Amino acid sequence: MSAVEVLFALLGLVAVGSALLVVTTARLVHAALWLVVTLGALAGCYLLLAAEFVAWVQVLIYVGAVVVLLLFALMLTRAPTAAEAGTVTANRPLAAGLAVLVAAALVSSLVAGFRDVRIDLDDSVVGSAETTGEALFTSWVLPFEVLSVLLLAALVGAIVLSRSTRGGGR
Amino acid sequence: MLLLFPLVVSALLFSIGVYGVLARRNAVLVLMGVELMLNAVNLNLVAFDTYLRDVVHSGQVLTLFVIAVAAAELGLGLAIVLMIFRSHQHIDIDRLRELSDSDAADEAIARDHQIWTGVAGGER
Amino acid sequence: MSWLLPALVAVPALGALVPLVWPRAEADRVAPAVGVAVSGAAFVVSLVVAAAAWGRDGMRLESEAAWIPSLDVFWRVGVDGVSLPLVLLTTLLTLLCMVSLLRGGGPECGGERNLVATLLLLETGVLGTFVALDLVLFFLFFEVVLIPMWFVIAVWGDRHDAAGRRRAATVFLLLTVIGSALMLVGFLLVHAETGTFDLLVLAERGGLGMSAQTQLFAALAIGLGLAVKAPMWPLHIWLPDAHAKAPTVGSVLLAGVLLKMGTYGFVRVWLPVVPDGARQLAPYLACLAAVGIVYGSLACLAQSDFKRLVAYSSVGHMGFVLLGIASMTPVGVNGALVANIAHGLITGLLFFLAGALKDRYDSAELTVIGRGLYARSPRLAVFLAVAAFASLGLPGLAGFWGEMLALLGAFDPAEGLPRVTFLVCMVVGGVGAVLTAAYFVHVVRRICQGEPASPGTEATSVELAVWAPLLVLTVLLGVVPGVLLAVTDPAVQTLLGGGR
Amino acid sequence: MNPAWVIALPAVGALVVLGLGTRAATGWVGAAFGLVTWLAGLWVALPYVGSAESERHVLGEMATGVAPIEVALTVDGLAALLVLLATTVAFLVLLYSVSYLRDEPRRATYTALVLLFTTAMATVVLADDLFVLLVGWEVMGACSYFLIGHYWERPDARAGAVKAFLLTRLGDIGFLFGIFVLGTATGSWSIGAANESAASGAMSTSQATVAMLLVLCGVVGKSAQFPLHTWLPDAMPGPTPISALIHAATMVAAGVYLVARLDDVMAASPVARSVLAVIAAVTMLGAALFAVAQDDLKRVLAWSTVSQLAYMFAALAVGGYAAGVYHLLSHGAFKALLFLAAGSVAHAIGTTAMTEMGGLRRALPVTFWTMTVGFAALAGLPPVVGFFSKDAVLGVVSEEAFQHASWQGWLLLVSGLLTVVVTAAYSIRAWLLVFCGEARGARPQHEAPWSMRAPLVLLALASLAGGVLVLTPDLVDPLGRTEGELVHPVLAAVTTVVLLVTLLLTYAEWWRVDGLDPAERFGPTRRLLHRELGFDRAYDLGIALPTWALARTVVATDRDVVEPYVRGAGTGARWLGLGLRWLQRGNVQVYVTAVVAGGLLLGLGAGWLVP
Repeated sequence: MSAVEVLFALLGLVAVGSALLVVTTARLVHAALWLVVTLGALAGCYLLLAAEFVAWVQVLIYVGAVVVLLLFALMLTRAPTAAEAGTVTANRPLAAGLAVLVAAALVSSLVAGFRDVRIDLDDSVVGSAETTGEALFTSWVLPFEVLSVLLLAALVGAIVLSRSTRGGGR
Repeated sequence: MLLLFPLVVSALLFSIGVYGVLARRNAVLVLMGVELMLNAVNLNLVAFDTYLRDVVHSGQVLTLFVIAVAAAELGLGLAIVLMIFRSHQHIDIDRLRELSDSDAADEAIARDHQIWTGVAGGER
Repeated sequence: MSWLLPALVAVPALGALVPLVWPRAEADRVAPAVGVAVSGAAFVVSLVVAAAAWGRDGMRLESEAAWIPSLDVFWRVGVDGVSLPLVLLTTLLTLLCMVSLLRGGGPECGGERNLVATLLLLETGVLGTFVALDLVLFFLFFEVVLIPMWFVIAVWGDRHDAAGRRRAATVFLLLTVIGSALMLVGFLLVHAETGTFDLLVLAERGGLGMSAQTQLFAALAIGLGLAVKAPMWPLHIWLPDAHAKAPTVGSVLLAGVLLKMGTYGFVRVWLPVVPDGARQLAPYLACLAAVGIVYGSLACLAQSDFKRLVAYSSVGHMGFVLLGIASMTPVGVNGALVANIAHGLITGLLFFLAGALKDRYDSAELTVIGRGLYARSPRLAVFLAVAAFASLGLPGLAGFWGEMLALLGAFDPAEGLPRVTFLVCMVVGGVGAVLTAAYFVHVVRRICQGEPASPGTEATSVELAVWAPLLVLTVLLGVVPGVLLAVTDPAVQTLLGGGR
Repeated sequence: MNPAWVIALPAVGALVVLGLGTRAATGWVGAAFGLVTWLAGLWVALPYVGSAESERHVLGEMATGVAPIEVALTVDGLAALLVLLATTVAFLVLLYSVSYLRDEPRRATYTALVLLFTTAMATVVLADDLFVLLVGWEVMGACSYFLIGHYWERPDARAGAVKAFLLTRLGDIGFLFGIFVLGTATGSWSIGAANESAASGAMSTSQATVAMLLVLCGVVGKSAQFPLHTWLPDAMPGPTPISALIHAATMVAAGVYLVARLDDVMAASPVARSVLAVIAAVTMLGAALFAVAQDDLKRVLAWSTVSQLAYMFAALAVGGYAAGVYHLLSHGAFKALLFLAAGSVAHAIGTTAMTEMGGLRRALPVTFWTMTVGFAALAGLPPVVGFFSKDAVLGVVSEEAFQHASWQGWLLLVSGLLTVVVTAAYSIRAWLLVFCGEARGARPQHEAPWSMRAPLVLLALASLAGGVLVLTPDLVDPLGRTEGELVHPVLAAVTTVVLLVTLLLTYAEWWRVDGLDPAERFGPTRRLLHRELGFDRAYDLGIALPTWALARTVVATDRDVVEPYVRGAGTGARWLGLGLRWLQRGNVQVYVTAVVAGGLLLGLGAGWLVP
């Protein structure tokens, strides 16, 4: 087992463990914070997989913007910061069962399919800002532009939805 | 590195996300579950991109797209959550039952009908 | 390629649009006249069809066009001796129904515009069913009839019983739709093994290319679907309510025409397409038919509502038709076809008379109508008595020949059928005929004879104009049934012989 | 001339009369059509009376899918005689009805129905084909039904009409099946073919037996023989001329005609003949006994008709074709006479109850004398026609008994002789109660007008002179179907003596009870006979009531057994809907859970199925 593998395994463990805490913790704000850990660990994984640019984007957008957004939402909905009873619904046993089943199905099929497949990291092209940017603005430029429209639409939608209806009327 | 490493991590993250979506009561936490699932997908994309040595980096680019879309989705989702909070004073998923096929819902529909048309509801 | 049959189907279909696009304010007033004009035109077209096809052997006036070729569905129509009399009956009865709506004969709740359009749509469906030579086309027209009939019963039905008429209409619709769904399954089974929906090709093959198992299942499914419509005991339960709650025109068309679609289907599809399956099921059909004859007659004896009584009498009469079909002999099938026509004329007339009584006394209850119609409304009473005697199968009137031939068919059924079973069915049918006589003379005794209860109103000229053609045809068909048999017999011989 | 005219003319007449409505001329127009029909009947029939020739007229053919029905008419000796009888009586009845129904508002339908009946009877008589015969046969029944119910305000008329129609129709279903058997056995529906096939032995005995037993059902119903005998007396509320025409002279005799027509088939089946013999023996004596106890003149005559018809069947049952036909003709004449005379009495005093009559001899001389002839014929007094025809019947029966020593012969002979006694008794009883002694009820105002008297006189003359026919047996039996003479002197002498003794005894009893009813002598038995041994009640309890109960059961079955399935289907669907609705509680998480589970299942399934 190489050093990269060891490192990856550790990061994976951190990601999975904190993800578990995200969905199980009784304190809502802690869930958001554990999410930061998960996402950060994933960014590390991206680095190990030679996706440098994606890793930084992950840190910037996910760990930075998204989690902040979530925290804002929690605050705006007056979520208690203390531990709280009943953060899970009655659906929990079913959910747990299904999650385990999904995991079992996925892992078993992945193991069956990719048992001895290796990624050759040694001479791989590092996904730096340059290479990724080149790909993005040559091969993927059209979807990129379409995405910008999507973002605009989402922006407008979010503003419309969160505007107080009391003042504006229907 | 074994390809299985990222794949298994991704699968586990996805399953945890499923659990979060299906079991959490608070709508914001449900959205966190969704984020976990999206990230699981991203890890997959990046892993395969590297494994396949894609010249145009489709995996990584798509990961970027997904991150952007996830941000947009989260923005809209949280806006909706806020709206619900404003109207219901809570965001407990299992207490939002407007979609149910119940007599109360029927009556609510009939009331709306009356508001819209001025005709007594239930004329069917 | 002839345009006559497409025209025949198209005339009422397009005519149904006329009252709908007429200026709204005038539409209800002119609708019956429009109805008479359109159905009259359809009648004339059917007469032209008859002139072109009467007494000629084989399928006439065929036309064919690709419709959904990828599904093997074609527009194929044609008439022969089996369908031609039914086409004429349909156009005639619809015309008479329209005439009966003239001069204030319309529904009391209004809506003549929609009623006329609905009835014309109904006529389209029925005519289409009788001329279709493609299983899917047949099924399509078969279904087209249902929805208008639901509206006729549910909207213009018994105005004293809104819930009851809706219920009757819905039960009618549901039972027939379930039956039709089964029938469609049967058609698809046939198609799955033969690869065609063409009735003529299928009839020519006479079941070749289908395994015995498939034939049995197909025959069962198709037979059940048709039996609901016919109706066969014990699937008749929709019929008394539907007839009793329907308006006069609805009852007339329901009894006179719609029931025939079921029995026509038996002759056109069931017997020639899946003969081996039919042969296995025929004894059961015969037994159920015989039970239906006696059951219907007995139910009539205990009825106090005239419309319900006539409705139940249809169960009995259709039992004779089904018995004739079950015998699988030319004579039995001839009898079934003649009985079909006779029942259409006679029961149509009886329902018109019941409607007239209901108009006058606001109820079809025998006790409400009271005694002594001979004195109160002599013409009406005479029509009633003659129609009753025709319906009970008096030789010399139309009702006799069909039932006699059906019994004769059961006396000597086709080879391979259990003779004893059929003999028992024949005897049971004979007992049913006596019971039929019993309830009709009972009715005549209850309402026609006796001390007149109250002054009555005589038949109006419109009513007489509607009833008289039916009565005249009943007598004519009773005296010279050979006219009809000469048309049906060659067609039946070819159908049962297999091939064109 | 085509015999179809005899059928067509009265039918046209019926339409014309209906068109005329209640005008004064209606009756006369009806009578005119009766006359025309009679002339046509003469023209058609006379050449064939007593002739062995026959002529067949084919009018058309009707496909059936098996052997086609040939619509054909045949005139031969038997048909010719019956055409003459039917058209003659019909004409006389129409003539008689002109006055009888002068003030009757319903004479248009009445006259039309009589004419229609004539059509039907002519169809029966002339039919060459069994189905054509059946058409006429049942149309006669329908006319009979409508005419019995002519006075439809009267409950007894309504009930009688229904009873007559249903009992005859019950028999007719058997007849229809009999036709099926005959037709299938011979491959043709023609009567001639059936007879030929039976005579040549092509038809097996069992086929002939089954066919004739079924045909006998119809015959028994139509001719009111045991056990379907109860309808005829109840048919008497109809107008009296109708009783004369339909319920005495023609329609009820059609059963006899049919058996005579199918004589060859009958001969091929000893079983059928034995059954007929038993029926005849039971009916002739029973009906005669019932006649003794009746208080109503028409009812007496009705039972006597039943009894006399049984005589004809007795003759046919032992192969006495000529005697049977002879008695049919003779009975047609004198029974029409008796009924028309009874109608004349009723016309004069307004009732047919014998308790209201008495001493009518002087007031109604023509009626008295003609009816006396009729009663004499009925009782079988020489030299009236009834004597000869009855003698012919008893003669052929006694030949069977003595020469062939068959039990059928003996049964019929004993029964026949007893019936002679009873017949004489009820004849003279009725005669005495109506015409002799003191007047007990309303006094007659007037004798009937000429149009009523003329038929009486003509029929009386025919009854008096009809005995002459005995001298020409070829007239009734041109083909020589039966051997032996029509006259049997020894037997005639014996019966005449028996007859006279009975008459004297009855007269003495009447004298003894001082002009009251001599039937009182029977005591309690009389009441039993008056109720006709309770057959009506038994049929009510045994058939009618169970049928009604069954009818109610059927309706209840529909309501409580068949319909619940339909409702149950509806309720079931509703419950299913409620169950599914319970799942749709609006909890999004549950929905998503289901979606995930479904997706998982699909994925696993796909992985499983597509390796």
